[in-house]
Amino acid sequence: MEKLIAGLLLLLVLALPARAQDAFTTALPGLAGGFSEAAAAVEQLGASADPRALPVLRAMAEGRLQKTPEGALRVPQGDGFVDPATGQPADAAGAETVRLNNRVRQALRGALGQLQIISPDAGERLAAAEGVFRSRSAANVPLLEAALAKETVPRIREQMELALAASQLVGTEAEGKRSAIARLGSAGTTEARALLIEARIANPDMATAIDVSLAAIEQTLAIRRAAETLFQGLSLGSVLLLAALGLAVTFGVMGVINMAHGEFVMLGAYATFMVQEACRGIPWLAPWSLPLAVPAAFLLAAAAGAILERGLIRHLYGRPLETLLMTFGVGMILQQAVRSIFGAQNREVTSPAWMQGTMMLPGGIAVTQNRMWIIVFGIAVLLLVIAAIRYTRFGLEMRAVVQNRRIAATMGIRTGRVDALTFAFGSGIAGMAGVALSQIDNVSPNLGTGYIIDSFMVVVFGGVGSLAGTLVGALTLGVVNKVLEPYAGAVLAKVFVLVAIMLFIQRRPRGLFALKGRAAES
Amino acid sequence: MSASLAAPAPAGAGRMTLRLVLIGAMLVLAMLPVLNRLPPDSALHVSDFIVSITGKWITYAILALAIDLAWGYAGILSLGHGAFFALGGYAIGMHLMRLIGPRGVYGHPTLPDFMVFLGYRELPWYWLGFEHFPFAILMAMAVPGLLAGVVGYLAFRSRITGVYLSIITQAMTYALMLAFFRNDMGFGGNNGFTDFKELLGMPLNTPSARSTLFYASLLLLLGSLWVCGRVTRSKLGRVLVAIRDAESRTRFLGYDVTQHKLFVFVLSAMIAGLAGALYVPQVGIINPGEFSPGNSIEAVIWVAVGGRGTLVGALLGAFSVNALKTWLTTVAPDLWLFALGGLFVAVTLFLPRGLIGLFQKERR
Amino acid sequence: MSATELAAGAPHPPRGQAVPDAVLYLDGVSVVFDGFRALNNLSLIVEAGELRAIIGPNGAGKTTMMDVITGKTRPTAGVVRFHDHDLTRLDEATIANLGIGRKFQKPTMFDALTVFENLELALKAPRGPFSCLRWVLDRTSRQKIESTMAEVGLTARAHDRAGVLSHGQRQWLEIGMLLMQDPELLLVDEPVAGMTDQETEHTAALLVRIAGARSVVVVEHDLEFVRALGSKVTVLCEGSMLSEGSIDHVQNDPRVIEVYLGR
Amino acid sequence: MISNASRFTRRATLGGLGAALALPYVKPSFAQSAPIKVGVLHSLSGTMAISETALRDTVLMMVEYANSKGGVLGRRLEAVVVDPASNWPLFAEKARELLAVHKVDVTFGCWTSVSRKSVLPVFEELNGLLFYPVQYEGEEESKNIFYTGAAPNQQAIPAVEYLMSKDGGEAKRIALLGTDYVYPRTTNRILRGFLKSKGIADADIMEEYTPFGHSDWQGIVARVKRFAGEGKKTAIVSTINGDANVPFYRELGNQGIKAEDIPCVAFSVGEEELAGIDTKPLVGHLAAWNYFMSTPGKPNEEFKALWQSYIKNPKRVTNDPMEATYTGFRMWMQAAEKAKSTAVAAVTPALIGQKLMAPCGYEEEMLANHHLSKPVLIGEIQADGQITTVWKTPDAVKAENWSTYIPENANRRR
Repeated sequence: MEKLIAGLLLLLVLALPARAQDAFTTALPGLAGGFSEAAAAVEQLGASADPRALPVLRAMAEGRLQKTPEGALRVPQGDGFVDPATGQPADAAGAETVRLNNRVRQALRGALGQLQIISPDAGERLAAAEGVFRSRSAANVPLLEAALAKETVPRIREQMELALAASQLVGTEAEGKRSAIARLGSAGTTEARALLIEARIANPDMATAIDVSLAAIEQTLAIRRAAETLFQGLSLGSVLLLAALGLAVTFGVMGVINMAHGEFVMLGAYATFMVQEACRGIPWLAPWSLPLAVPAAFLLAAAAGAILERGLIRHLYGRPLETLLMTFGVGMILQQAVRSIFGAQNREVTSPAWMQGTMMLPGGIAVTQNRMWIIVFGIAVLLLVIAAIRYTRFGLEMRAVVQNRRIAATMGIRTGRVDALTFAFGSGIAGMAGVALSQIDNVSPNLGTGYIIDSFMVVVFGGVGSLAGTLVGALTLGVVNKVLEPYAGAVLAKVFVLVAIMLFIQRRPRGLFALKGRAAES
Repeated sequence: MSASLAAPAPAGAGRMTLRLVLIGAMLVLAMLPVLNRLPPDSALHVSDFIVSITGKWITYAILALAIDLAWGYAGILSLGHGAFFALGGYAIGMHLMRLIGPRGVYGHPTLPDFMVFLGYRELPWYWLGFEHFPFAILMAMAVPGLLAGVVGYLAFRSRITGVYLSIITQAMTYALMLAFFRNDMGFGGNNGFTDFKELLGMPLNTPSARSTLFYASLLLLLGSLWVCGRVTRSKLGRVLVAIRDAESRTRFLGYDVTQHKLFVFVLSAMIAGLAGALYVPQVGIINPGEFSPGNSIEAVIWVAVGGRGTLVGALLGAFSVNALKTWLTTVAPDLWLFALGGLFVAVTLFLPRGLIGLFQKERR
Repeated sequence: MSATELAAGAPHPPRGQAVPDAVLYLDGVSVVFDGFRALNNLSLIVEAGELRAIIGPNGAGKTTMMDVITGKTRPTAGVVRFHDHDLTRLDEATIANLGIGRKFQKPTMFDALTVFENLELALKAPRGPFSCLRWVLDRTSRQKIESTMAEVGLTARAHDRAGVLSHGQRQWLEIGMLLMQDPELLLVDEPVAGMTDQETEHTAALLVRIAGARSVVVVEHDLEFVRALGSKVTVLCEGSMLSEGSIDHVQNDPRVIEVYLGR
Repeated sequence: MISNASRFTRRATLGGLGAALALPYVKPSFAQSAPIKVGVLHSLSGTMAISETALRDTVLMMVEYANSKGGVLGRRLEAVVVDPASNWPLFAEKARELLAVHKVDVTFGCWTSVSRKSVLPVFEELNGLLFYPVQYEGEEESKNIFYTGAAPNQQAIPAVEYLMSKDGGEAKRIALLGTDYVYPRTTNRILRGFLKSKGIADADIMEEYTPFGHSDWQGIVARVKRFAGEGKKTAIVSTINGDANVPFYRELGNQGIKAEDIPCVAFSVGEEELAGIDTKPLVGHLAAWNYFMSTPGKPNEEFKALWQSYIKNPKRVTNDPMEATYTGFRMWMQAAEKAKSTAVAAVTPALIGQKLMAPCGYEEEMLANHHLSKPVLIGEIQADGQITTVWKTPDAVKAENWSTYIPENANRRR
């Protein structure tokens, strides 16, 4: 694509030798100047509609445009450089990248929008329409009308209409303004609302029409906000679910209070980091390092869990309080060990492209990709746990040992092995939670400490020993937290939730999904 | 519930030796500020640092005693005793802040600096009365006592025991920590209270203030020992042990377990609050970090290390773990967590009765 | 005839109405755990000074009945009264203080405390924390404890921890604790398990002697022992009363033979 | 080089109560020719370890550096490292230990304001000397502390001025996001006063605080977006502390807040914090500090080379507090040489007026108020995690630790 344009450009330059004082050549040297000069030059180039400007501006936006010590510009092409003023290959000795600031970036977005709005590439046209929408210049009206006349893709058309409306709104033509107000009113986005609020101040005569449009937007936004709050709550809930699931197994099933649970989560996050580093050298593997990290984190944390259970915890069965204190000590050691090995600094775990950015759900509800995936992951892990407990031999043996250790032993089940496996399983789940947390939180030795109390609360609230309780508990706490947050602030919301759980437990000491009857008494 | 690890009462002769050791240790402690006054080149001179740090450890020992009373005797493993300690500290901290008066940075006659700064016009109602020392001391006991009363009543009435109670109390201190971190609470947020000037008319940060506080702590330690001893040796003490080992059986004997547990929990919280009140003027700062769940667990571990179910064990644990920590954070700043964590693991695994168990075995 | 019909057919006054001499009054009591009926419309009256033996196969609901009376388990339906007190609304400690003492099937006491201390805790005295704190062992109390120790044969072990006693001694200690409580109604669950024949005889005599002044309900498997008690016998089965009368009467009851003795 | 074993500590190995009781009989004594002791009071464990361990290493590097230059006053330097473990009372205890037991001549330490406030009375009582290397809220002055980080006027105000300038995007609405502690609270109070003086109404300022280590920013970022959607150009001013920045920036990137639309300027974010994030979605967001690793010039090249060779990792980044530690250490060396003594009473006056060509590329001077004159740099985050300067003050700015935008400072006791 670029090559094609550059080729066209070359032809163009050859065909029209030395058209001395056109807009392009006048504006071009400004790009190498200071930030304000560069921003002005970018705007001129955008308005020039000169096809030669496109590759230069694009190179600039992508941070590839070079300038020589003498102030001449160089566009990289293939292995060499081209002088954009002449289109001829040129030498770029000592050149450095042209630096940008936000003002220049803003100008670039508008200018590229103007230049690319008739691009043959649909993606570019969409981005261009958005760029033009944000640059809000009345001068773009003819350009947009022309582009709209040719556009067939509905999504791009809509964006172009909005851009047109935004441009008309700051124009002088009253009729255009009126249609723009109506069009923006149906858009239902915060950007449209911002435009209308500003227009209301500039056009007091149209206040009534604008108010109607604003009210329509408000209504859409209110529904969307509720949906987004729900999503945020579910997202927080899924994080809590992941952190608590492992605990639901080790505490709920085995009755072992593992204060080092948070550290297993942290180990999982570091495993993710290590897998990512290992994959770095292999380009085709790199984007898949995160999925690969899931089994790795599971195995690492499970191994650590098995060692902990066989080495220490099994000597303390029947003494849950001692186990609690002992595992606190283990947590201290694990944290410091990780700090010694990896350093106290945060480790960078990058998100793969498919986990970045925002995703639009139907109805214009914007959700972030990484959180969406974490919700999916949380549910997948839950299903995995349920399946492992219900449908595998290991799950059967585990349930047998939980219900009656002695009888299970007489039936030939190696209870010690089952204990170790169960604990390893719970720890491994914690490790998988670490993979998810590496995408939203710091990968640091302290990662786990922030989640341990919340996880306990989820398990206790949901009902010890009940996976359904853990699920409902986690999601309830997440949603309640997020619903309260705008009113009470993040801290008080959390405090309220904690107090509410404490009161709830007074009423139902065994949690939401309590086991009833004689089994629960013992 | 947990299997009973009933610590047997040391045999008569053992108990006697233990008591002698305890009296000896107390005498040595009592001598420290006196030795501090000796000329620095004297062989017996004790540095200011030792006096101040020992004073701090004594308050920790009182906290350990309070935990031991609840855990070692009544089986209530509270992971929130740090909160009672911190509340007591905040009570006295408020008094100390009020005493700064117009000597604060902004020279406001009544408002502490942080309030001036956050734009308070007048003192919030819950700060009233703290200018009086007796009131502050009363609050240092009453507030933790009241909190323990409410939380304890709700929990014990619902028969929340064992690890559930531990988790609830942990959540309690965590919630308090979050709340106190908020600047809008009117307790100085993360910075808490510092830069105290005087207490009872004596300027802090002088050797004489330090030795006064030291003796006050020692006195409180002895007083707490006496109170705890009085409780544990009475029939109430035996009821508590009964509750610890077989709670429901105690109920069938007609004892209202909720009342007994509540009594000891509140008493323990009040002792912890007083310890906090003596801790704060000695370290010169109180902030929400004191509420952090880790602090409470650490204090419980002192008791476990020393040996729960014996009052001396609690003291031994508090002194030895803290001495070790002070030493290790200087000698091995990068490795001390390994050592301390390893100690906790080793003690729970190999010394279920704590260090005191070692002595008891030797004597048998 | 089904067990339910039998129970319904048993002579007893209409619901909720107090019976003049009744110390303990159960009417239509049911307990359901997760769909399992541990007690099924059970009715029972124990009169003042009565000694009553209760027998029944495993799972007949004997222990659940004890749990209901002592407040450990709340009935799903039915009336449980002790004199005028509605036991379904009271907690264990209050019920115990009303004068109902219980001995558990598995002897339960405080292992960390000595025999003497166990008895001291059981001694009838104010039970509040402050009273316990102020409690001083006076001469009468000491004598009472010592005479009880003599009665149950543990004088020599007064200062040994309960945890080191043998099974039989633990049974005796628990009976001693029951005596110390001085209750009006004693619920005794399998008191002679693990005892020698001589001890069993001794226990039977003890219970008969006690019963004059108070009511005693004994749950037992050992039919010889029940016979030695010479009391009225109630047979439970599947949570309901199957038969009631003298030991000879129930032993000859064909239904009892079928479900219990006959096996 | 690092002496941890004083006689006090060695004897305390007895452990337990024995150790507690044995302590009094030991007293430290040092010979006249003993090395100069440099205390290092930075958390190596707990929540602050993430930031403070690098500073510990910087001080150790400087001790090595000084010794390689023949020491100070011909005496060898020796570091005494302790771990206050992110526990504020422990900071006070360790400060006392450094001063009373180890008799250190100078201490470099603390990061958070509360840790500084915790040790301040100890340094004043025992007349110690502390160099504090982190930007802070001001409103403090002690004869025993030298503040080598920025005061609010050396960071926050120029940054907001920049945001409101044409180059910065002419922001008219400001969202103040911070961690709920004294530095953000004070900074935002000062900024409010400043914004008011620039004619910005209260309705155009949003202020929100979160707890330490806050990790769920979904709601707040969404609210900022909404706030920005009420017309007028909006910018974010972030005083979010250390750990919470990574999840905050991730959320910012994921919710698609572009620097061109809503630029975010941060005061406690440097190369070290960015090391944990993928910065590609964050290009163009801003940081206001007094030093960036990318600063050109010989002093910075030397500093970076010294650091990377000390830490034996050519990729390790430098940051502002490290530079402040370095500058403070060099100034202390100069002052000690000038005073021909390491005694606090002699070094303190000698420190005032010390000048140094600092790695930030400007000559910094220790002022009479114990603060430095410093340049203010505004940098944009780059795709590679570095920060490049897009604006800077022409000269070093003198620190005002008592802000004129806080009216109560008028009544301050002097």
